[in-house]
This record gives sequence, structure tokens and C-alpha cells, in this order.
Amino acid sequence: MAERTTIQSSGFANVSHEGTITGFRVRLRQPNYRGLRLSLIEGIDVTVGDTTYPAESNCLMLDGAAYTHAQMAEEIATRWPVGVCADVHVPAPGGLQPGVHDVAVTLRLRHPYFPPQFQPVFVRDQRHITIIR
Amino acid sequence: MAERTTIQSSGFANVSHEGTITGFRVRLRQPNYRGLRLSLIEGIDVTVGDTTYPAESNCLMLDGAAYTHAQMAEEIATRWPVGVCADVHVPAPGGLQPGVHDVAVTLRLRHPYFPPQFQPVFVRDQRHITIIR
Amino acid sequence: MSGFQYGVSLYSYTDDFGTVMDLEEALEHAADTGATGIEILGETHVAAYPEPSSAWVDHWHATIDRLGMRPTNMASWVDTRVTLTHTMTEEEGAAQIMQDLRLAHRLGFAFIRPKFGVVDEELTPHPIWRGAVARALDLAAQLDIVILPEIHAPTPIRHPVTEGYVDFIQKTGTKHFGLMIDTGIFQDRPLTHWGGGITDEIRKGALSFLNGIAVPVEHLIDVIQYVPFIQAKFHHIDETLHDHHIPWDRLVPMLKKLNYNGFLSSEYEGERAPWVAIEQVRRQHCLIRKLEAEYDAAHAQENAHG
Amino acid sequence: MSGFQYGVSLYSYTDDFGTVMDLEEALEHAADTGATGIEILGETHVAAYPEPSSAWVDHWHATIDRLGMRPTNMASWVDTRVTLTHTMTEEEGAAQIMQDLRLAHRLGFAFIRPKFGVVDEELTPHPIWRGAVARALDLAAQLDIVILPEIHAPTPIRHPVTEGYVDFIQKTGTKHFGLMIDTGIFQDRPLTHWGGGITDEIRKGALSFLNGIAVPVEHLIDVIQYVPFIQAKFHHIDETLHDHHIPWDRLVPMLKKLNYNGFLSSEYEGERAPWVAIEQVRRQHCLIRKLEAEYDAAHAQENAHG
Ligand SMILES: [Mn+2]
Ligand SMILES: [Mn+2]
Repeated sequence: MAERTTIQSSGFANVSHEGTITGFRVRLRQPNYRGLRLSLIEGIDVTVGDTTYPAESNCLMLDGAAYTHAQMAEEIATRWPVGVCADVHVPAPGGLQPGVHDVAVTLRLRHPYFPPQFQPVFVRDQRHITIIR
Repeated sequence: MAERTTIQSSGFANVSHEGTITGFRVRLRQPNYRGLRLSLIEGIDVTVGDTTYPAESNCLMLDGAAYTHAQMAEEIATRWPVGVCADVHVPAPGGLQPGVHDVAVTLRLRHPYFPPQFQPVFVRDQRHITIIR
Repeated sequence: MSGFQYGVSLYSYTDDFGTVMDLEEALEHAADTGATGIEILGETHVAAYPEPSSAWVDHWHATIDRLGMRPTNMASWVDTRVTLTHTMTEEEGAAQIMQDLRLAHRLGFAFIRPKFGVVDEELTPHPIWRGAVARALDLAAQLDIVILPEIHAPTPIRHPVTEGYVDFIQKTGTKHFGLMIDTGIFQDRPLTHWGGGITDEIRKGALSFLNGIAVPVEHLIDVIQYVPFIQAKFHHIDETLHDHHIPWDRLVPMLKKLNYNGFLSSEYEGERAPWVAIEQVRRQHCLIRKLEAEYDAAHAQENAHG
Repeated sequence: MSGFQYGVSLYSYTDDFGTVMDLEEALEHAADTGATGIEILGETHVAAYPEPSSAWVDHWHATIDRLGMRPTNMASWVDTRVTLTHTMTEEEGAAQIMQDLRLAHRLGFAFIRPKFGVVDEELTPHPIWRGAVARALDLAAQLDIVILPEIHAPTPIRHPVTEGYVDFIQKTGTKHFGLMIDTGIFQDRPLTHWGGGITDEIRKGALSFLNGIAVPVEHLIDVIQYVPFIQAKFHHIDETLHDHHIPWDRLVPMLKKLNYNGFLSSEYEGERAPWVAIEQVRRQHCLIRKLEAEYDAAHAQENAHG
């Protein structure tokens, strides 16, 4: 089953394309109590150390499919189920150094049943996770 | 999956025989890191509030079969697997009152690979659990 | 003497679900309380919602039967502001409700609770609610499922939102729309334990909500005829069986007096440390059963002396 | 340049197993480290041990293959004092070992580690060990599995117990019996984090063990020829990649110098809070891989300059 934290230990790794490291990924447990239509996720920012990688450039890998920030905004049929993990892919040429990193994520969620002044809701997590190599 | 504690919340209940409450049961997660031959369990004492119900009268319900204290001592083929729960049945005419109880268990385990002076090892747990009715 | 029916909402095990328990284990914990009613959240607990596989549905029924339980309510959402640029029409809202009615029917549920998007901090539902529900009423009747919006803090019983629902029932004369009471509206002390995903932003903005809106239990008299189902919201019951927030000692006698014999479906929303919910739900069942037995015993004496 | 092989023992996830992860999830966490070797405890991780179903065995192989891993060692126990009134004979000990050899073969393991009951606080194995192993050697050779007793604190390398095992190897000339080193013998600072199920009784009686027996890493020279497998025991690695107890900065260069190219199989035995082990194992792999890469880089320069 998933780790209790939103940010998961496993899955944190550099990502390569044709032999070149183009970025990294962070695995997240779905942080809400009900399945989230992707259109209700207004963005996922990732911060590693002092560097923030803004939501607009990140994409979500869910069940084998990749969703860009723009695609998520219009994706009303696909849901990120509760208890399921998905990977946020972050473009970062050269990736991250092997070692323990201080990683933070902020998800901006829209709950239509919350009053307008609480839109979006910010869901945050921060912890140390490790790039092994 | 099982609760992390040895003593489980679910399973705590009075036990009846032919319409009369004859005792109660407490559900335990197997507390060791490897499957336990029943013969390596030298006894399971149960304490509720100020009353201790000694191992010699208790029996273990594992996978549908009941093992008395004496039977466990000779049972070398049957193991209580890791991650599996079993119920300790405690004779107590009238059972326990509905409510939250302070329950403690002590398992006496024999680890043949531990030095003789550490035989048996006492594994203890204590927590509040509830008889619903 | 008729009595309460006891149920559990799997919402109680939020955060445990998928980290320390799967669906079958959650159902087993619920059944172990002696409860017979099981409430779920469609989008949470139905794998591949809204289209579970036949194998999943078969296993659902087999498990529920094995545990001697029956499905009560399935929570549903009408996400009116479904994208940043589009708000659902009445037709789209009705389609969502009808999809959930069909799924609920497939799984054997008696009720669905649509949660509509809101337009203000009074939690006024988006005005499409009326047209969306109206379009779904025939299907609800055909499947014999009752649609129940939830009366949830900070919305009390005596409030335009609740009155709007009652007005709809009276005007349409439908038997397939009613009210669900969430017992959080009776909370009369500030929250010390909360598991509803609060953030600092919300805490600052919603203090009165967290302090409890303390609806008098007598207000149930106004609406009980429309209430076939109650979510027994709670946040913390300690080892002396004292609930720190919800006045069960006043609520249970009032419900008994009103001859409520529907379900009380546990909805634990307290500390979200792993496994804590299992024991908390058990304590709530023990507490409410004790209060019900006390009321019954007192009334049996009254009757004997009467 | 040959190098270490990286593995994970599922012992690392003790207490997580069955509470927050099942076998397949444990294997996936191990594989996600980049490890290729998987070590299990027979009595813990094999469902219906010692006789798993064919379906279980098929799924085991399918999962291991899917993850690109291979089975390394299966831990085994010879419970000499099997009841309060009976101690295993040599024949009974041999039967236990042969049962585990057959199971290990069925699951594709290269090693088994029998843990014998002991007779004193020096952890001297019960004297049946020699006859029991001798009787099992032919089967081990036939299945090509190596039997490896574990050199585990408080027993150091230069000690009659270890010498007894070496004597057995030399006298029998067998290739199917060797030594497994548990890196806990190199622990040179007191334990601050321990997950081995310590009790107050043991803590009082075993202080020197908890302080670390600090075997000099040079002692590996004596026995490395008999060591095809190492359990990389550890207890806590902090977020600066500092191990609080095991001197990897001395141990890794020594193993490299000795051309050790077997597995280092992570054996986390620290704080048993849920999920902590997952991250701890990852940190150990990161740390040892860094130290190995540093050694390799330094040697590549030496060679270039040589
Ligand atoms: Mn509710
Ligand atoms: Mn070891």
C-alpha cells in the first residue's frame, strides 16, 4: 500500500530520454479523500532544496498515461483514485545529484463544494527522499 | 492489513456457548518477525483492568482451529504466520461489560537462537479496546 | 420496540484506505462492530468508478453478503465548476446524478447523497441543483433510490438551504428526495480533533464552523419526517466513552422520542493517524448503543408504571 | 572493473510486512532501489511455509522476473529446542535443512542461512549443527545451493564459533558450506536506533552487544575466501547520508580491496515506525554506491598514473 505521506520514498529518480537525463520524477499518493477528476487539480508545484519547479511545466504520469498541466485542466473523465500513486515528472536537464533531497510539493485542488474564498485549497507535503544514482 | 499494535481493535468481543456468555476473545497480530511454531509460544497471559487471565486456561484460535495451552506446547508443525491475526479465547463466565477496557497481553516466546538466559522472551502490549455489546 | 439501525461509512477510514487497509478489510472492520449498514463514497471506494468491472461488482455483493451487511448510502458529487472555464448545466448535473443512481442500484444501495458545488460561504448549492434533481427523479423512482442532500455544518436545519430542499419535496410530492442529517451540525464545543483535511488558510477563515454551530436537537422535530438516514459524524471519543464534541446524551433521546428507526452511519472525522479510526468507530457504536439501551430501559419502566 | 552486487533483504521491512505492505509491494520497493538481489526469510515471506501452493510459487517467479531481480538467500531456522521437553537430533536438524534446501531450490535461491539454536551466551550453536549440516551436504551439492551460517554480533570473526565453521569447510572440502557476514559485527558506536525486538530484560543483559563489538574490518582478510554473501546490517542513516553505527567508509574500501563482488543485501534493523524502512534502505544503497564509486574513481586514477 502507499506510504501515509503524500510524497513517497520509492519512485524518486532521475528520468532519461535517449540516454540523456532530462529531469526527475516524484511519486505522490493521491492526497484527497475521494477520486480526483484531473480537472480539479489546478497544479502541482515541486520544490527541491531552494529550487521550485512550477506546475505549468510538470506533467502527471497516471496509470501509464502522461497529462500535461494544460491537459489536466480539461480532463474531466479521468480520475486519480484514492490510494493510488502517480508520478510527477519535472523537466530539469541533468536531473538531480544522487543523495538525500529536501522535497516539497504543493497541490492546488478545487473543491466545488467549498465556498469560493477557499478555492483552490493548497495541499502541501515536505520530506527528505533519496535519489539513489 | 493488521493494526501495527499486537493487540487489535477489531475482534474484541464476548464469546457465547449455547446462549450463555462463557468468556471473551482478544485478537492479536503475530508479534515476531518470523512464523512462530506454536511450540515456541510458552504462553499468552491476558490482563483486563486488574484481572489477569493466565495462559494455562487460554486457547488460541488460528485459521479456524483451537489450540489449548497444552496442545500448543507440542504443536511443532503448525505455525502462526507473520502478518496474520489470531484470537486468544479467555474463559470468563459472563464475559466483560460493554465499554472501553484497558487490556494487556504478555506472550512468552522461546527463541532457540537466543542465549539461555533470555528464555523465554516476554513480548508485551497494552492498550484500550472496546467491547461494543 | 423498534430501534436504531447501526451502520458505518467507510469515510471513517479515510487515509487508512489505501495505506493500511483495502476495501475488504474496511468492510470487515465495519462488520466487526455489529453494524449491518455500509455506506461508501462512490468515487473513493468503487474501483474504476464510475464503471467497475463485473468481477468487482460480484465480489462486492459476495463480501457484503458474507458479512451480513447491506448497502445504505453511496456518496456522490456534482462538481458544478468542473473546469476553470465551464460550469455544469442542469443536464450535465442530471447526467452525473443519473450515472450515480445506476451505479448505486448495481451495488444495492438505498440512498445516494449528491454533494453540489456551492456559490457562497453559506454553502448555498449552485442553482442547477433543482433542475438537475428534477430530471433524475423518474430514474430514482424507477430504481427505488432516495436522493438525499446532506445537511452539513455550517448549514443548520433552520436555514434557506434546508428550507429550499423541503420546498422541493413539498412542491414535487416526491418520495425519492429527502434530507440526510450530518450530526456535525449538533457539535457544541470547539473541535480538538479534526480529520477533514483542514489547511491553515481554512482554519483562519472558518472559525465559527470549527467551534460548532450547535443546532438545538429539538430542531430535528421540524424535518424528521424527511430524514430517512443520518450520518453520525464525530471527531473524538475518549476511553471513558466521552465524546468531546457531539452531544449524544441529548441527541439519542431526541431521536428515540421521534421514533427514528433509520440508520446511524458512523462518520469518523478525527485524528488521521493510522488505524485510529478503527477503535474510534467501535467506541461510537458502544456509546450510542448504551444510550439507546438506557432510553429503552427507562421507557420500559414508564410503560410498566403507566 | 567488477563490483558489488546490490540486494535487499525483506527483513528490512519487518513489522511493515502485513501491516502496511504485502510481499509484492515489498519486492517492488526493493526493486525500486535498483537492487537486483532479493533475500527473504522462509518462515516469514513464503505463504503456507514450508509448502506454498503452486500458484504462489508461479506468482513468485513471475514477480521476480517482472522486476528484473533474482533470489539470493533464504533464511532458515533450526529450532533445536523445539519443545520444552525435546531437543532436535542431528537427523531432525538435517531434515529441517533439507526441507529448506528443497524450498529454496523451488524458489530459485542460491543460498540458505540456517540459524541454529545456541547453548550459551557466546552464541555457540548446538552441537548437532555439524552432523545436521554434514547430512544435508549431498542435497546442497545436488541442488547447487550453498549453506551459510551467519556471523552475527556478538560473535566476531576471530572466535571459536567462526573457526568451527572454517574447520568444517576445510575438513570436508565442501563448496556448499560457507560463511555469511552480517555487517553488524563492525558496529563501532552504541546503538541509538534498534528494531530487533529488544525488551527491557535483554537491554539490561546485553549491553556490550548494543554498544557494538567493533570487529576491525581487516579481520575480513582471514575469511573472505569463504564469504560469498554479505548481509548489510544497519540501523540508521540520517539525511546527510551519515550512518550512525556502521563504518561503511572503512568497510567498503576493504571489501573492494579484497575484490568482493558478491551481494551486499540490505538488512535494516532500526526504528520500526511504519514506512521508515523504505527510505532507510534507499539511503543505504545511495551511500554504499557512492563509496564504491569513489573507490573505483580513485583506483582508475591510480591505474592511469601507474
Ligand atoms: Mn457527513
Ligand atoms: Mn543478519
